[in-house]
Amino acid sequence: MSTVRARAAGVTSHRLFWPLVVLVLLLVANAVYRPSFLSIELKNGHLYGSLIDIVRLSAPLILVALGMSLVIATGGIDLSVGAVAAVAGAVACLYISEQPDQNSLGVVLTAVALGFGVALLLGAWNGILVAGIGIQPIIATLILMVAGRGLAQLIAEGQIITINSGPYKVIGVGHLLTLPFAIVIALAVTLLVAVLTRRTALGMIIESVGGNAEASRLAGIRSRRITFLVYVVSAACAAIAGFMMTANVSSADGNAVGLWVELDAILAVVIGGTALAGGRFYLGGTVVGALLIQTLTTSVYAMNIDPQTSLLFKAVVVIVVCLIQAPAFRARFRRRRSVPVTPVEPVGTEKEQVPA
Amino acid sequence: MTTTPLAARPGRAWWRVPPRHVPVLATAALLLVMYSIGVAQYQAFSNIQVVFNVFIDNGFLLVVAVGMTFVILTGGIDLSVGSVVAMTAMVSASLLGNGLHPALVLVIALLLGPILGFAMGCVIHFFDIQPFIVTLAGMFFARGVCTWISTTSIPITDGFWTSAAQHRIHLGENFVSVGALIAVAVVAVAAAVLAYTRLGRNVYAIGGNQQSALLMGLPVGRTKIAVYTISGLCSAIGGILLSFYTLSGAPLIAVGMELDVIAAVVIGGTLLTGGSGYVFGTLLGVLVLSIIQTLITFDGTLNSWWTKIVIGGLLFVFILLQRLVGIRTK
Amino acid sequence: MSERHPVLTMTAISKIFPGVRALDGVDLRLFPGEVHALMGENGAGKSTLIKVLTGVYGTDSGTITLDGDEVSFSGPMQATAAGVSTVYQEVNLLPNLSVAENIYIGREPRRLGAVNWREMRRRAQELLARIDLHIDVSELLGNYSLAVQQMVAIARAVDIRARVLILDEPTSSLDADEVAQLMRIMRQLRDDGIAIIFVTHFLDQVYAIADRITVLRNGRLVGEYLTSELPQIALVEKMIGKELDALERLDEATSGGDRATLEQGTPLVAADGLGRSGSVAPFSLTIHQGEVVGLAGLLGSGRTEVARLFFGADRADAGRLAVDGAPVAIRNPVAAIDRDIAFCSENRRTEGLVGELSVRENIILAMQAARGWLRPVPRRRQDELVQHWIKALSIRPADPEMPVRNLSGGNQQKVLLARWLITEPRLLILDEPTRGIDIGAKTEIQRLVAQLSDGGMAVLFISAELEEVLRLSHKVAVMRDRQLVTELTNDDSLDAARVMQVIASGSSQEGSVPA
Amino acid sequence: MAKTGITLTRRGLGAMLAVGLLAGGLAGCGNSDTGGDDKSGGSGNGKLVMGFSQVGAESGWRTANTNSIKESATAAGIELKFDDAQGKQENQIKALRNFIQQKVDVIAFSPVVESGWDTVLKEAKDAKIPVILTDRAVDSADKSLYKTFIGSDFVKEGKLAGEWLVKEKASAAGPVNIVELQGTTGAAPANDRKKGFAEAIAANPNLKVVASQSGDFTRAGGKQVMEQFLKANPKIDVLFAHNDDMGLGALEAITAAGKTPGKDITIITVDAVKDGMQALADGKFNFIAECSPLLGPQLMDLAKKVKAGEEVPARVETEETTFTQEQAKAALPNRKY
Repeated sequence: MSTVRARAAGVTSHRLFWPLVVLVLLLVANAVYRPSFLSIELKNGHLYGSLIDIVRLSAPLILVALGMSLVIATGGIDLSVGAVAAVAGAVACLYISEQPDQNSLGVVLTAVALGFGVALLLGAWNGILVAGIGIQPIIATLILMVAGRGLAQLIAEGQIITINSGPYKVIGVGHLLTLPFAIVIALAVTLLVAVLTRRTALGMIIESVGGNAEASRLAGIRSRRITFLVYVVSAACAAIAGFMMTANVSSADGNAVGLWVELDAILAVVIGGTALAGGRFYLGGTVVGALLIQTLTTSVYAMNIDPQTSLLFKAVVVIVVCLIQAPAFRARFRRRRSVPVTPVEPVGTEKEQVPA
Repeated sequence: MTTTPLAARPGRAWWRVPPRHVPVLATAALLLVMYSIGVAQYQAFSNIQVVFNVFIDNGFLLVVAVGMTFVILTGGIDLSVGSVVAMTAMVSASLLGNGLHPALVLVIALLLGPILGFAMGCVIHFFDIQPFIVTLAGMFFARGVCTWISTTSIPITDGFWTSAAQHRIHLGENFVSVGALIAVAVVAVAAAVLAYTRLGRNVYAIGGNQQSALLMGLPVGRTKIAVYTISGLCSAIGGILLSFYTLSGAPLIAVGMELDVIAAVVIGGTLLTGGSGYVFGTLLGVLVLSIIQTLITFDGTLNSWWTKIVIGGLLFVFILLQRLVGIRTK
Repeated sequence: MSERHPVLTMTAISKIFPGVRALDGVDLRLFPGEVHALMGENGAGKSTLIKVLTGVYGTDSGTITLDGDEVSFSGPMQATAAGVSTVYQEVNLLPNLSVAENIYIGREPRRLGAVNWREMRRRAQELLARIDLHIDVSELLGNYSLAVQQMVAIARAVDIRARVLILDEPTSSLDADEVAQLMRIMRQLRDDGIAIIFVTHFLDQVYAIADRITVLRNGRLVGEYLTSELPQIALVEKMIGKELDALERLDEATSGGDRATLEQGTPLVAADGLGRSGSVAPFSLTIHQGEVVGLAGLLGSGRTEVARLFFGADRADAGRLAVDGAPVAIRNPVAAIDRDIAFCSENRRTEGLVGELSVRENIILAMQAARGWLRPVPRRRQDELVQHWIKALSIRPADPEMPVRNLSGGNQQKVLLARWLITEPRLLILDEPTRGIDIGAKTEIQRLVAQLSDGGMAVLFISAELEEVLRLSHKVAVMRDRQLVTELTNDDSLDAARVMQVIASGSSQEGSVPA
Repeated sequence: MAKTGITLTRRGLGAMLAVGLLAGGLAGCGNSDTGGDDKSGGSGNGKLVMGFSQVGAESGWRTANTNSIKESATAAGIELKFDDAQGKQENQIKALRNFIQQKVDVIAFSPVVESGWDTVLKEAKDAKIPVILTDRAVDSADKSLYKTFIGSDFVKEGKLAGEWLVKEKASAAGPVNIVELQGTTGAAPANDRKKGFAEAIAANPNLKVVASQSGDFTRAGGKQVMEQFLKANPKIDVLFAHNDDMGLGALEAITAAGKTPGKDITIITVDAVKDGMQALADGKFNFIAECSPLLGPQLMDLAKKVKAGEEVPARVETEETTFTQEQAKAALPNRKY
């Protein structure tokens, strides 16, 4: 009996418990509004349904948020991810659009490699500003957030680059074994990042740098190198997200691709339990956070909430999630659990007192 | 019994600038350089009205940045400012449109921002949630209120508002607007509050070390809530100034303004970690941003995307120089 | 004396934290005009008792009376207002504000509602002059040494018209001179009728100043004694709970070191004119395998700076460094670690441990860093190492997955030591490894140092406690005003008084004085 | 020719950056402005100087608009001072003030929003600088603040789209379910097109908008919203998108859902950019109400007339039309943007 309660308490105090509850509640609300919301069917050999849409649409956000998790774990922040996604997408689409055979796999791979390369350069730029010159991350990445948008537009000369490339389109809307390819990519990158950080010592070292940079340096960690690295990884993730977003609509729009995605990503990371101050990071939490945010957006469309009030609706849900996730908030509404007290060993000597 | 290490004071000569003033002075110097470049390149730039215009055009930004300075000095951040500015302008416009007395509208509009700020401060303090997230939610909320009121921009035709907007206070051949004067007044009041009131000193104390401040018996919670309320108030004043400036309330106005404001505060030498910085620095930061923009407009040949790239580039050069100057003097 | 009434009594105080009874029926009496030492090992409940007293924690049972009235403070603020002020070990002031503000913030002199800066500076100057501190009060506090900051903290506490002043390990960051000055201030305050609770690990200081001692152990009261009636050895027994002559035994353990054999061969590390402008003047120092070199000097004399140059934590801008006779450039910690040099910083919290990470992760951090992130230490090997060192150093609680910030200071120090010991360094630099930790842990660490050097490890040992330096070192290098003034061989003729004399005068008759 | 503008600028700003980098180089500025003369404001060289403040570069349409203005300015021998407001009214007002400072001959701008221009327009009037509005109107009560307006009528575009639909579905027996993809919530074209469309379809009670959401004027937004529309509404007959881009995004969602755009669902959009025209010609769209960005030549004509003191009409509408699938096929080869 008490173990059951203790286990239940263990579950509710898990950092993902409340985000998951809200996620489920949102899905239930959708299902009540329209029962078919939860149904998944096989159409033309592809899984089809709102749930699949949510996961597919959250794929770019998951990617960006993964990189953001690592950056935030080092105590930094990367505001430039949206712009980087736009640049990477624009570079790839521009290259494809200039080739005679847009459907050639080689062309697409070259395009992706080009976009990826440019993104890595941009990530390195951020890394140098933060780790090399020591500019505060929020300002350092703000520079690229502004200039990167301009860069994306410069590449496309202010136009939307429309492409007609089958292989490229696959990144956004293709399918693999009935699953949307975007989901597969997001899953693969998540696994890759997880393996990269948790199967090696990278994760611990990142957490160490974020937890205490000076102590890490004195322990022999090349803190700057790690800081530099996370910004590059973040840009790489953003680039993949950028390919996905542009492939989704077969066009690159320097203005619209990844607009405000940085705020969503930061929100996803925080909902996932990673503190903005740096230190411990939780990739699983980040993924749940991203899914929650996309579910929120999709719910607005699926339940046809008036666009005029949809922002309020989102704000309220975000506030609720953040509140119930805060330990201090829950503490006020939770009965105090009784704690078993371990008796201390008795002290042999008697109490002595001397006269004053 | 006095020993040398105890009595020794950190060396200081009259000509040496205290290190804490270096960022602000560096900003001021760089600002001068930029202004000189403008004057050298464009004839009309030397006109004094250009300087006044900077204040006229950035009054609301300045006021909001002052509020943000309070928040950042405590080590927090307030992302909701842009939305609160828009919300205030929207509420004013819509209430005026409904024929409410302007004085009453002014009171209501000036209350909304502080109330939201107070609420966010309470959540940050009592529930110990990161300011970034709380104010991000506040940003969504206030923007939501804007579109909820109306999706279209609402013109203001009220007599008081239009006269406040269009009245020109002449200084010789040139003029400033009412809004610019209010903004300058807010800067002065804020500087005085920070330097000469307990609240102001407590703001610095919390930014220095919140734990210590608590142990020293300072009202940490109250001060934290106060700075978000102040930021809300400044955003509300900024919203009123913006509604003077545009004589309307538009749901999408001031989108992304929070980033401009944060940039201005940081360029002005205030540390994002808190505890160090001045309102005067923030004033300089706002001036820097607006001079960059003025330079670009005067140039008048920049493409849309080049505008962004050049803004980013100038921002970079500026921060880099500031950083280099800072390192050298250390 | 018996007709005096205590200004403060705490009766049958109990405090329970989840899983542990931190205080169990503890009593404390405090009389005006006395210095009352609160003694006990780490985890005995001293800090908890003080936090209960000042209202940081609520009590689970028991009463507190101040001047005969029962009180219950809701926090330090209220306690201060009622005349109970605390000065903490880690100076809890605001480095970003001026000295004057640090004293008066929260109750600044005002005129017409505005802070009167001139008046505030004047008062601060006066107040500090009373305790013989003559500094520029408009300068930022952070620009002064820890000792000065501590004095300022006391000045602030005193000026709040405290009747009860709690000094929580105020001397752990101070050197001998500064301690003496602090003691003078304490006596002055005591004579003014202030009751002082003095928490410290330094027995000498207790016997120098305390009138009365209360001993806690494992959250319980052992007893209250008059200092004059309690011999030191008895006090230690009461704190530790068993007969202990560890200190004596340790002396035997180290006496076997043979200097002549140690000095043979190439020195392990040799600094030749190594220096860094603005930090420490060029110095020369050699350390041989199996040798313990003590670094003595006042706080701020450049001890830590020397250590940091050896480790590459700061970059030297003058001189040469040779390891095993071969010149090397140690520009950063990574280079030092490559050459088997390890460094335990004096600031465990800011430069040592990563509080959020677990004990295990903190222990393997340096080893992992040396291997690079691509080659993680296998989990089984980690567990083995960590288990071994938790046991060897008796780190408590013995839970490798507990966040290290939840450990007490002494145990954190051991974790930091373990981090470096698993890398099997040839030179171990220890900067104040025993500061702020209890006697038991201190002895353990001292014994460990002796063992390590017997096993062939070279140790550079920095401590403000001369006794400790003398007990462990083969030779003592003395620092003064950021210069290494002399090296003294630690033979039978060397004692604390002699080292003190060198520190004070800056010269010695027999030692060579490097330029 | 727009390219020269860019290079010139890059050189100018490059000089600025270089001077900035010298940090102490206050003295250095004096000789760095070799190209300064022709950039200074005023019309000393007799050339007409026009200050133009653009909304931003938020869409291909807008970029086409900008290019049209730049090219025709060069062609007409007018010196153009171009400023991008990046979608912010604040920026635009600042730009106008700076134009006034520089004493340009004519100010033209596309207002970000309709309201809130009186103050700065008065200043322009006091400085005796004529103002021409392009693309969007302002709601100033005092019509003397600006000389003329040239541009499209968003309400009319919505109306044209609606009227075509009413005609097309005149014979429909049952209810016709319409879904609407709105532009960015709060943006003027979104508000007006929605309004015009609603007015027009009121003529037939069978026509019913069953869902209306914002797709932010982007392809991704249009696609994402359409996906949910398709799942939430079993029977969608008509899609009205406030611009081509959202319609193009929705196309993909419709195809993915196994429906044929243009047949199963009638698609109406606004703008007529090249990609949209292509879709129309391919039979994927059914109707586009044009919103022409090419108002540069007309604008330059007006500017010259205004400067010369000639009378100009208070409102000049750009030449624009509507396209059906057949018309699109014919027009597509000559499409410039």
